[in-house]
Order: sequence, then structure tokens, then C-alpha cells
Amino acid sequence: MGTALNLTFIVLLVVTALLAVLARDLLAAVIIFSAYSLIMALMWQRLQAPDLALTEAAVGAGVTTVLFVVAIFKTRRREEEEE
Amino acid sequence: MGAYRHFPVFMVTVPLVCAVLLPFLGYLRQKWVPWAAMLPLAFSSVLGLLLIGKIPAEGYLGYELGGWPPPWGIELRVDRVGHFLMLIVCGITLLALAFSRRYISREVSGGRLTAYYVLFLLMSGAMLGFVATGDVFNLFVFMEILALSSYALVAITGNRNAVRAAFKYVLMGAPSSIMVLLAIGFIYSATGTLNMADLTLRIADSRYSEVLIVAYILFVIGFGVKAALFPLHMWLPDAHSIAPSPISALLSGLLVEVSTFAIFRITFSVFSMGSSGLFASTLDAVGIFAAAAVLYGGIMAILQKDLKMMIAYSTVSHIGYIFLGITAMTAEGLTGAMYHMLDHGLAKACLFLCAGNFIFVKGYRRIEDLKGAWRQMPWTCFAFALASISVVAIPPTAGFISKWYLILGNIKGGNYAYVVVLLVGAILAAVYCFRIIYYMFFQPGKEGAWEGESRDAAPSMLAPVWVLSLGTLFFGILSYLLIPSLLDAMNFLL
Amino acid sequence: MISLVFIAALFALLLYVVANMPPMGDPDNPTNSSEVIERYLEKGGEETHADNVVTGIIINYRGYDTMGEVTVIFCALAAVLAVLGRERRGRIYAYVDRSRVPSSVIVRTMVALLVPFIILFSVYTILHGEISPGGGFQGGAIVGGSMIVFTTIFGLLESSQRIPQRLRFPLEGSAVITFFAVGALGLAGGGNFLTFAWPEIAGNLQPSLVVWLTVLVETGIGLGGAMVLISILFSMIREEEEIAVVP
Amino acid sequence: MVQDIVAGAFCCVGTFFFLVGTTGLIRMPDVFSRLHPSTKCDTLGACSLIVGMAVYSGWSWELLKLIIIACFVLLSSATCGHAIGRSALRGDIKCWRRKNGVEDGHGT
Repeated sequence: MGTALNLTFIVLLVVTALLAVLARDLLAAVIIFSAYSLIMALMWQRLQAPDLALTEAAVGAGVTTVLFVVAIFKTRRREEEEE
Repeated sequence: MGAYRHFPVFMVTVPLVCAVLLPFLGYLRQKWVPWAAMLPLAFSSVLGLLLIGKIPAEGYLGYELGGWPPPWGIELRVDRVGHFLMLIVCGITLLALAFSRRYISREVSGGRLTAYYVLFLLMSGAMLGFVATGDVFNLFVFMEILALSSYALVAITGNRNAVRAAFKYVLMGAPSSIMVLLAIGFIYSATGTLNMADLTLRIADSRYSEVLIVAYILFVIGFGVKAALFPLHMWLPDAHSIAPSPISALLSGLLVEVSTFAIFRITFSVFSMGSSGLFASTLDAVGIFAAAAVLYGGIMAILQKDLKMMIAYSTVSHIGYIFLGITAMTAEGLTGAMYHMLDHGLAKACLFLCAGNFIFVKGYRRIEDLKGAWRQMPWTCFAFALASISVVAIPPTAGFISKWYLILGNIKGGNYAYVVVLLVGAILAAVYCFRIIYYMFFQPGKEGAWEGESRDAAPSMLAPVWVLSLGTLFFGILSYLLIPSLLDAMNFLL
Repeated sequence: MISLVFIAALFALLLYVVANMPPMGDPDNPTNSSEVIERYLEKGGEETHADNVVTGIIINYRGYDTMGEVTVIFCALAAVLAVLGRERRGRIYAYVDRSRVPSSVIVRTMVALLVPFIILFSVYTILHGEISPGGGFQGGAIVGGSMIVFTTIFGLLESSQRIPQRLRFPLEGSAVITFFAVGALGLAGGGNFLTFAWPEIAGNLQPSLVVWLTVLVETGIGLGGAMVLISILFSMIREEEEIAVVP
Repeated sequence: MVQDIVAGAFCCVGTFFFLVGTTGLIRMPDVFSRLHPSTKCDTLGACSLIVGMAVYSGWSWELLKLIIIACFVLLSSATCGHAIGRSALRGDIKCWRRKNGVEDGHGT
């Protein structure tokens, strides 16, 4: 049971990481990245590191996401528009 | 044990804490900030000088932070080599800071000026900590401060090219930090400790040699990016040439060296030399890249048109020298590498500050523009020439001594090919340095290029330059002061 | 192409390591059997007087690392301010205010209602750090997050009045300063730097003194971290042209 | 025993609603119709799960925490749904309409 859960988390981590890298829309990439952070937080909890889980949830899924979004709104949203 | 056992921790911590306090002064009295920023560095320098001769007989001065003995707590461990490098760091940062007071106020203004000094102090403190620490994770922490502050300092002028160069630096630097972190994680998983001295013992009888080898490779790649070892040097020319000149001096004269020192330390203090064949072959690969760096950097430096770009490529080449000393695995080679850190720090910082003088006084960046420069800026030109002589390694300078030992070490190690590379590198250096000296002193300037009111740079900008260039001469002539103790220390390490 | 090859090589290297790493959860692992972790777990409680061993390690055993990390956070702020510049006092304008859809009464009310709870939770996280998981970093990040929510709804104008620059400015460095102060206290008490005690003076008060110092450091980290995050957000969010002027 | 069964039943219901909600989120054509299943997720799904957990934990401090969590979930998800819907409406996002039996893109 525990192994299955761990495996699910790991697969989800890899999938979200790849999606975040491959997404052409930067906003989508950021949102996927925040999902990645959330899964990472769950993973830390599974690894019995609640401190890290709390940090990851607050910083990874919360603060950095918003900072990324602000940065995207200040620049251009799509990758292709780069000349 | 006197009070001096507390010195290392203060040398590291005081600049960091003063950096945090500096904004308050910037808020109250903006004008005092440049002066106040010098105080902690001067304090560290004084402590460093007082520490001379106080390193105990067992070869290092350990300091247990929080009073916890080493494997449990963090230990600062200043051995002779580390102390030597800390003194270099203190000296050069102090001089670069003195130089930046006039220089930087033209490129940066307002609140950013305070931020500049804050970052400068953070960077200096982090470099000192980076050298002093005896704990691998602490090494990573200081590396992060160092990296973050240097990214920001490259971009501090805020113009598009500077930000782009800084971004390139971040793109290279951030993965390298992660690699170092991974390596630390691997080491911890294989040994269960983070203290360097403890690691040496445990690595010797660890069952997980595969993990350790990969960790070592990751360390070399990670610190190799920071040290701009040949194939990983892409960030260096842009960042070093676009950053403000005192920062270029710091990046090129110190940061790169400190990172090299980290590889040195990881190789000899942590992994205590190739216990298995793979370590040795990793070092061999590093040696080949270093040799390539010497040649590539030299050739690229000859091809450059921009003065700071040329000096930056020369740095790429000289990092190769230092690595060739480390891979020689002989006491002489290591001594040469250490002495080359001193020489390269002094000479490169001097060259970059001279370039800064040219930019500050006349706004000239291209090598062409320097024709006939000595008529108007004789002091800067002579200092530049002296430092160039040290870069080329002509006898009375420190550059000669260091390269002498590098060649000696490589002969003893039986790497004759590298000896040839070192000699060719010196010839390349001669080509790119003497071209500029020739332009400066023996070529007529362009019409109107050196006319007008402006004279040589202000004394406060010439003094650091001259201290640095005379330093190369001083340590060349009086090399017998340092070389024996360095040789001793290296024999102790091997 | 080179990057792909490089990443593939790195991937292979990492897989190779993972295959050869000590198995997870094995009691014979170097990480589980070394005397480092043994002492942390067995004596950590009585030596650091923190019920939460993690906090004991972070703040006490490896305090210098944490001091370095705190400096990293401050350095991040300095870097952001060096590149972007701080928002000017009294004249602030942010893109949120200009968005086509101003936030509605419902959202405003709800956020105004919830943010105090979030801040309360973060205070709990900070102060409870030495008993249960949590501590300065986490609590600070939660305060930062709550202010981010507040700013996105109410705009920079409003939130920079709630947390004005003159409040943030002195607190930004509080983490490093408290750490240094506690370290210097240890030095004054006859120990080494960052000794969380006055071995010669405190005597019986020792345990409670250590706890108080730990809480002090945690509070410093929390306040400093929160202010740094908020300042970074504000300097990122501000716009160059000024439209709204605060009297 | 009864407690376990009831708790399990509530959890199953919650998971079911999450499944349905997520499917809807993926399958629905535009913002407004997606909002509908996704808010179901939070209210019905999460609350059923919380009720299930509350039953499982019995009378303890956990119960209080769960009630508080449920309150926050209800408040925040309703507000979020409102905010998204409102900004989509004000932001001139077209409603999805069926045109001659052919689906008209996925409302952007």
C-alpha cells in the first residue's frame, strides 16, 4: 500500500516536472510547477519530514508561484513571442 | 589557546552581519556607506594578519561552532593553505572596495548604491567562509551566498547587456549549485556525516564507492562551472567583461580561484586522493580539459578586440594553469597552483582595475583605443604593464615563480605534455599582453584620442592598482617567504 | 543537442547512483548507523532542550548553516533590490489595481476575514517550532504567502499601507542580526560562537534559557523571512509610472 | 466496526465526487461549465472526505481540527469559484454554444 502510494507520487512528480518543462505557455508551466511543489510537499510528508513539507507547501506552492506569475505578467506570456 | 582561536569565525561572520546592518547607514547617511563598508573587511584583514604564525603545529586551526565537537556540529578549519587564501581574499576585496568608491558611483546610483555595497560585503564574507569551513554542507551554504551576490553584482548596472550576461551566468550557475547539493546528498547517504575530516576517515572504508565516485564527479562539474573550467566557461567572458570593473576584479581574481580551491579541498581533504582508479581518471580528464583551457583561453584572448573581454579569456586560460597544478599531484605542482592563485588574483584584479580606469577616465573599452595611452595615463599604463609581465611570467614577478613550480611539479609528475602546454600558454600570454603594451607605449594615439583636459585617474583609484601590481613584484622577489611553508603544507596533505 | 546529451548523461549517472545507493529504511545504512545521527536522536532532546529534534539540529547543532541560509535569504532580497529597485515610499502603483476586473466585495471580505487566521497560524508555527514541526522559515513563508494573497486582492497601495516600508526596512535583517546577537551572547558567556547558553553563568537557568534563545532565533527568522518575501513581492509588483499617490 | 463502515462510505462518496469533478474539469468546454464540476469537487467531495475522517477519528481534538478545515475549505472554495466566474464574465470570455451540432472550440 505504502509503496504503491510512493510510486504514484513519484510518477506524478516526473510527469508534472516534464509537463512544466515542455509547456509552451509560461503561465501553464507555472501552474503545473505549483502542482509539482504540492506533490513534492506530500512526498516530504511521506518521507517523515513534516518541516520540509510545510516549507515546500508554503514556499513552493505559494510564494514562488505568485512571484513567477508576477514576473510573467511583467513580461510576455508565451515562449514563441521571443524574437 | 588565546583569543585568536575565535578569529576565523569573526573574519567570516563580521562582513556578513555588517552587510545586513549597512542599509541602516545607507538610510541615515548615504555618503558614509563606502567608507563604512571597508571597516568589516579591514577588520577581517587585521584578524587574518594577526593569525599569521598562529596556526598550530597539527596543521590547522579548528573552531567548533556552538561548542559541539566536529561530527555533530559545524567546524571551521583553517589550515595554512586556507589561511593563505583567506589573506588573499581579504586583501583583494579591500582594494577592490577602495577602488569602487569613485568608480561605481558613476554607474550605479541611489538606493542601488547601498545594495552594491551590501552585496559586495556579502560576497566577500561568503568567500572567506567558503575557504574557512570544514563542513561540506556549510560549504554549499556559503557557495549559495557567493553565487547569489555575484549574479546580482554582474547585473547591478541594470542595462540590457548586463542583465543578459547575469542571466547567462544564472543559467549556468544554478544547475551547478544543484549538482553540488546532489553530490553532498550522495556523500551523506554513503557515509552518514558531513564533516570533512570525518568524511576522509569514512570514505576510506565505505562500501558505496560507486555513489562516492559519482558524487566526486558532480562536485568537479559543479565547482567546475563556478571555476569556469574549460568546457564550462561559457558564462565567464560575458559576465566578467560586462560587470563593473571592481566586480570583474573580484570575480576573476577571487571567485574563480575560491571555487578552484573548493575542488582542491574536496580532492585532497575529503576524498584524500584517488583511493580507486576512477578518482584518478576523473582527475586525468580534468587535466586534459585544463590543458585545453590554457590553449583555448590564450587563443581566444589574442582574438579579442575588447580589453575586458581579453582579460576575461586570459582568466579562462589561467584557471587551466591552476588546474594543471592540482592534477600534477605533486607537492611542487600544488604549491605552484596555490601560488598561482595569489599571483593570478593580484595580476587579474590589477588588470581589470586598470581597464576600469581607462573606462572611467576616457570611456575606452577597445584595445585599439589604447594606442598611445601612456602619454596621458602613465601611472595606469605602467601598473598594467607590470601586471601583464606577471601574467606572462617574466622572472622577477610572482607569475614566474608560480609557473616555475607548476612546470616543476608537472615534470616530477611525469606529465611532459602538460609542461609543453604550460610553455605554449606562456607564449600565448606574451602575445596578447605585449600587444597591448606595444600599443600603449610605442604606438602613436589616434587623432584626438588622448587630448583634452582629463589626466590620469584619481589617486584613490590608482592606489589600489599600484598596490596590486607592486604586490606581484613583491611576492615574486620575496617568494622565499611563502614557498617553503606552502611546500610543507602540501607535503602534509599528500 | 549538446544539452540533451548532457542531460541524458546526467540522468544515466543519477540512475546509476540510485541503483547503488544504500537501500531506504535499512537500519545498517551509513546514515542510520553513524554516531552523528545516534547522538542527535538520543541526546538531542536533553542537549538542545528542544522537543522537536529537527529544530534542535537546525538551530543548535548546525546553527551556523542556518545563519548562512538566513543570509542567503537576505542576499536574495539585496539582489532583487539591486536589480529592480525598491518601491518608492509614498508613491506606489501596481498592475493589480489596473486590472480590468477589480476584485468584488465578496472576495475582499473573505480575504480580509481569512488573512488574520493565516497570520495567526504562522505565529503558531513560528513559536511552536521547538515543540512540533515548523519554525521560523515555515512561519515566515506563511506570513509572506498571506500578504501575497492580500496584495493580489487589495492591491499594492493598500497592502503597502498595512505593512509600510518603514516597518519592513528595519525587520528585513532581523534574522541575521538575532542570530549574530545570540552567537555573540554565547561568546560573552565563555563558550564558542553560537553556543546557546552561558555555561559559566546560567547554572540552573540553563534549560529555560536555551529554550528562550531558540524561540528568539525562530522569531527573528520568521519576521525577517516574512519581511524579505513581502519586500521582494512589492518590488517586483511595482510599476515605474506613478498613477496613484499616497498622501 | 460500524464506525469504520460509515467512515469508509463517506470517503468513497468523497472520492467519487472528486473523480466526477475532475472528469468534468477536463471534459467541459468552457470556463463557466468547468467551474460547475470543479466547485462540486471542493464542496461535496472534500466535505464528504472530511466527514468520513471525522467519523473515523471519533470524539477527539482531531475532530475540532477537521471542522475548522471544513469551514476553511467551504469559505475559500466558494470565494474562489465566485472570483473565477466573475473575472471570466467581466473579462469578456464567451460562453460556449453548440453551433449546428459542431462543438465550437474550447472557450478561451
